[in-house]
Amino acid sequence: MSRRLFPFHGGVHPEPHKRESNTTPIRAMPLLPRYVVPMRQHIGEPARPTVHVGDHVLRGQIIGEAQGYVSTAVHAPTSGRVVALEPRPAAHPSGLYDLAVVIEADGDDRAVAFQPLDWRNMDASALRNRVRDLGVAGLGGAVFPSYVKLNPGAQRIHTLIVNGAECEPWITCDDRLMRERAGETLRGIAIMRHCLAAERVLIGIEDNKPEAIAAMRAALAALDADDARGVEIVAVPSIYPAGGGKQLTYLLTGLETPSGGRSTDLGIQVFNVGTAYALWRAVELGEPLISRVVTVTGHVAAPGNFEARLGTPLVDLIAAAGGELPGATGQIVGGPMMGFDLMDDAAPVTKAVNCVIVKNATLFPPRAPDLPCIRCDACARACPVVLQPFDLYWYSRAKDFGRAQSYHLFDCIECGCCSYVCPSHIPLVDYFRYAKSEIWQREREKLAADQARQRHEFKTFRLEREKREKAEKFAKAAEKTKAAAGAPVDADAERKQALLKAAMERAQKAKEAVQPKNVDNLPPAVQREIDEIEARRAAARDAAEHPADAGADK
Amino acid sequence: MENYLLILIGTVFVNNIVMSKILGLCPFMGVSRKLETSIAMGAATTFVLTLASGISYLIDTYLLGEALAYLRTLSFIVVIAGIVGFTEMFIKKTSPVLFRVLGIYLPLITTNCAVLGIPLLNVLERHDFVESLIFGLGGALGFTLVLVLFAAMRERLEAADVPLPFKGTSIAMITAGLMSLAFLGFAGLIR
Amino acid sequence: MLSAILVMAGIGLVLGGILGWASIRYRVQDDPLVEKIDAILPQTQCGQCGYPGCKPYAEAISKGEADINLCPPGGEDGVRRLAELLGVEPKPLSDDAGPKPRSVAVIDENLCIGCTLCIQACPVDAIVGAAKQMHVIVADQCTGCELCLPPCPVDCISMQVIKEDVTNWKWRYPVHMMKRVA
Amino acid sequence: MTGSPHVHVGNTSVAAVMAKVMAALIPGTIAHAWFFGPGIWVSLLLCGLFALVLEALLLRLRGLPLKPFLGDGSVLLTAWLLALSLPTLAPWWLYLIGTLFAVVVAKHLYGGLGQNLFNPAMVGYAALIIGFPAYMTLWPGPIGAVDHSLTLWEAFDLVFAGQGAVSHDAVTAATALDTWRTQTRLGTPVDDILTRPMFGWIGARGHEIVAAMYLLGGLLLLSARVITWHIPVAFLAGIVLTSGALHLIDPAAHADPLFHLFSGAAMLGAFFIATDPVTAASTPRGKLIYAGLAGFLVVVIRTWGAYPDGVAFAVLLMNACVPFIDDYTHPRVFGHKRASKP
Repeated sequence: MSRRLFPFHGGVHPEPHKRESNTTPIRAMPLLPRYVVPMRQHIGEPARPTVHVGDHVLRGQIIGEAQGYVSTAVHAPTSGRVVALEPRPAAHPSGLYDLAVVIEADGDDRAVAFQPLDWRNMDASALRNRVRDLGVAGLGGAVFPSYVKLNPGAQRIHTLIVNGAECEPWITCDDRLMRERAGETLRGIAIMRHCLAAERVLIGIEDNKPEAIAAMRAALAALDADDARGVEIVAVPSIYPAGGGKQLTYLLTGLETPSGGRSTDLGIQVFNVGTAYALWRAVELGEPLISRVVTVTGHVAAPGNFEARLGTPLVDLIAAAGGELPGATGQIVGGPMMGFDLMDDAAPVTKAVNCVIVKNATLFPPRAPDLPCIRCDACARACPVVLQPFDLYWYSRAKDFGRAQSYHLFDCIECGCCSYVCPSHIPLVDYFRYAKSEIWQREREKLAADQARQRHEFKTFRLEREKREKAEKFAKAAEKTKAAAGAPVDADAERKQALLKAAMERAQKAKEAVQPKNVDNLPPAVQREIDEIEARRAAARDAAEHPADAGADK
Repeated sequence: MENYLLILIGTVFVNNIVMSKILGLCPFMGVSRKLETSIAMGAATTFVLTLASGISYLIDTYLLGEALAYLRTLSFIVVIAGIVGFTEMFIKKTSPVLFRVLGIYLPLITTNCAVLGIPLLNVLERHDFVESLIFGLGGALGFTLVLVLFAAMRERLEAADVPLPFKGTSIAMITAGLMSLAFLGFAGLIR
Repeated sequence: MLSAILVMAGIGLVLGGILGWASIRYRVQDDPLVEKIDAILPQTQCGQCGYPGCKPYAEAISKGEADINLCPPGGEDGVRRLAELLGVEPKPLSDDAGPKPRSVAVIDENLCIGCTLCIQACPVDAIVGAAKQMHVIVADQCTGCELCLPPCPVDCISMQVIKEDVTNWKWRYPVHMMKRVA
Repeated sequence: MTGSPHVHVGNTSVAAVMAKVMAALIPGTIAHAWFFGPGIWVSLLLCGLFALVLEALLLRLRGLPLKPFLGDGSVLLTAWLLALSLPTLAPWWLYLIGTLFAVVVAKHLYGGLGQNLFNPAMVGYAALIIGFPAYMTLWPGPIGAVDHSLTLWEAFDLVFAGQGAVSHDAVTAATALDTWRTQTRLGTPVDDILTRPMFGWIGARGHEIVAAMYLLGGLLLLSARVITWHIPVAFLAGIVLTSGALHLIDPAAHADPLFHLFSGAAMLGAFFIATDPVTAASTPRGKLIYAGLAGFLVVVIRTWGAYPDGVAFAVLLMNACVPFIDDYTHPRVFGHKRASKP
């Protein structure tokens, strides 16, 4: 093919390490006794659980429904009983817990009836709603709900770009998928193209995957002429991050996605090959997204790719790959350039998890101590977005977020090229992520402050109005009952005081009466809190009775 | 023409009013914390200084002459104060934030020794009207140049790991000193 | 002597005229600076600065009556941004008690007697309820100002620190590996 | 906690960068010793020693670990550059003061490695030429231009005792740049000036070979991708264009560009001094402006200024402009319409 390519600025060539895991076929995971299915598997609003503890579910049954526009459904990976609905360790850089449905498999693996869709003759919006309920989200890493992206909206989409670049080292799940399931993937792409009415399709694959390119080309030749028209498989040079959405778009078309915008602004939509395959399964087989291909590689006995159900604890996944070898020093979820350290290997596979790498000290040596930045501009030369990372670093480090932002901090894609080449071994991307999350936090606070200001202003206005109205009323009333002069205000206050006193007594009684009744099914945390409040109150009562002691306390 | 050019280059670079004559240090240190502010301060000073040079020359030549030479400093100060007052009102109207940011330094242009110094130097050097204007403009541009460069450096310094005892104004003074050292490189270029 | 007086008087007259004209021509109506300061303040309306709310404090700052370091909810960061806006040196918060973790008020449902005193105290109307009805605090709207704590006659309101979860989790400041030895 | 990336290219570090630069200085230094006698070894030793001691002292004072910062080699490079730009037969305390200014004032008061605004070596040089102009002319004459060729021992004597078996007068000579400036101002014909012993084939005798060696070292640095082409090319272009224009206007008063390139510290400046990443402009356009103007200033100061060479002052002046230049020359970020000033 002689398509003209448009190399982007910068980029790096890390060791590919693809051979470790791409020589064996995709293996299926055995059925596990227990799955932990998080409700937050995609960008946007998490799914809302629709099952309760004790419910019995079937494979493919919705256990969490889409909530809001940018959201999608979550399904049971197997048949069994819901044993818990609680925060569980999540595959997230924070290592925090997140709401998950825990399913104990009954071993039958019975499925709900899957309904294949006649997508060519279906109403577009109905098809998209089905895709939402089938839980399809971008499997390349960003996990954006696919049904949203399949809606061209007001924008005409002329080009569909399918991302099979897989530029991150170690990861081979897309490589294996394209080799083994090229036909299905291409049919998934045909569905995408049908939804978007795009006239051309560019499938970008890095040239270090000749087998995948050959398989895809062969499958393309075997495809319906109608579906194959305008589809082109383009071998792109292997340079990290060629698989970044904006980078691949530029590489293939020479068009720059505007800062802060989406590729749809250019009439281009980008999907991952894995998503295309999942979409094919969802639409032509009617099977919701309950599994994905995950690469397990690094310091394990039998690295390779696995068809893992969503909710599979990563520890079981690693065990399926022969388990960690002696000398393992932890795991990375995702690739070595953009993935994160796994805090708890009980965290499950989600739609976002494409790779688990087990580290050891030789493959992933500990980071060298960082020296000060010498502004050598190696990072600027490596940056695919043409940022000046040393300046961003200089101001992020000093917590001068305004300046960092004015140097286009938010155009950073966190690809890690800058940290990769830094002679001072500075964790530049960590500084950028830190600065970004501080700025987000500040924006949230600003929004809250703006709302608070409005509410406060309204309250002040309301009080003014009430006061005025009251004064007017009072003036009228005073005029009417001039004879009964007296001191109405005082009487009023006295009455209020009495009311208040009575109320307090009532409250005291109510509390005593209410409390025993209420402790029956309190969660322990609440109980503890109540106890604490009680203890504090007792202390306060004590202090009131023995003022001298209280004074000494302070 | 060549004469005017020499005066301009001389005042901007060689005999820079801050770096070489060490005049106008108060706003130089005070208004160089932010680049944007320093540019505005430079513009305001340029306006005041050029105007003051011209008007001072006219007053000195046509109103005072030799007979009333003893009124020179006094009348120059009055003129400068008037121009500063005008500038102040103008900035207050057009940019309240800038007005607030320049703060005390805006009225202090009045007592900026550079602003009084240049009209007086004009008289000493027996410049004619155009020369006075150019001398004033050059002095002000020189002031603006070093002020802006200095402000950009201080913005970068803000984030540097300067040892605690030297943080803030003291490292700024050292920087000004090194800058002055660099400006000595122009020594001997003119006269 | 006379000529000297005349000269100075003349200069004075001309300049006076120009300045008088300018003061009319460039009259400033109001001070938009207050809005800018108010935008930086956190709008808790807590009154810890000694002014009744954020706007009055902003006005006091713009007039130069109040210092910029009186707002504990805004934290060091708020002080720094005020300093940046006003072009002055940032200074540490006047209160020696450092900024508290962000929290919201919570009413203990079992104790509330529905007296409405807290509703009246809340500066942002974040408490809903009516007389003799149980009151509820809308957590999203609560600014954590603690103004509702003192009026409550039955002491049923407590402050709860907002917990970190996946949505509001922040990346930490990277650890300097080059630690100082001293 | 540390986030991604979890891998590093591995073959680069600050120490490696500094070591490569120092390695590239070796040919020039050897040529220097060949043409101007063994004095350079003495000044190199002294500057290096003083620099290491001062650096260690300041790191200790600031409570920073010695090993990583002494080991990064930056202070040795500073000392090396300072030694190469100072005359080699000056008294020992001159090197101490120069190093003091370079390491303490220019570097550590700003927070050490990576934080300084001005090139440390050039601050040291400029401070000395302002403070001790007389000593700064103690350049040994090039081999063949002076009667006596110095031994290492005699060099030590001169540096530490001030006087030994030989006097300064017997071994020092005015530099070609100096001679050119003073003689053209006196109106001596160009042909006459060029026959003097301190002039070589195209530049200053001896210096031209040293400069060629610096050029060689610089090309090595370029090929090792330690520096980019922007600064050296713009710096040399600034010199060539300015001096070329002057030479075209009045060949009798202004030397030709080749002379400017191959005398004084032009080559050292272009490849080793102006390229100091910390104090140089960092954006691609900024580098061109920075180095181009520095080259222009070199010729201006050499032609009309009061000092033997203009490189140090040109670099320092442009150092002062760097934050400003960088601010306004940020390249267009991917996805943005145009480059915008933050």
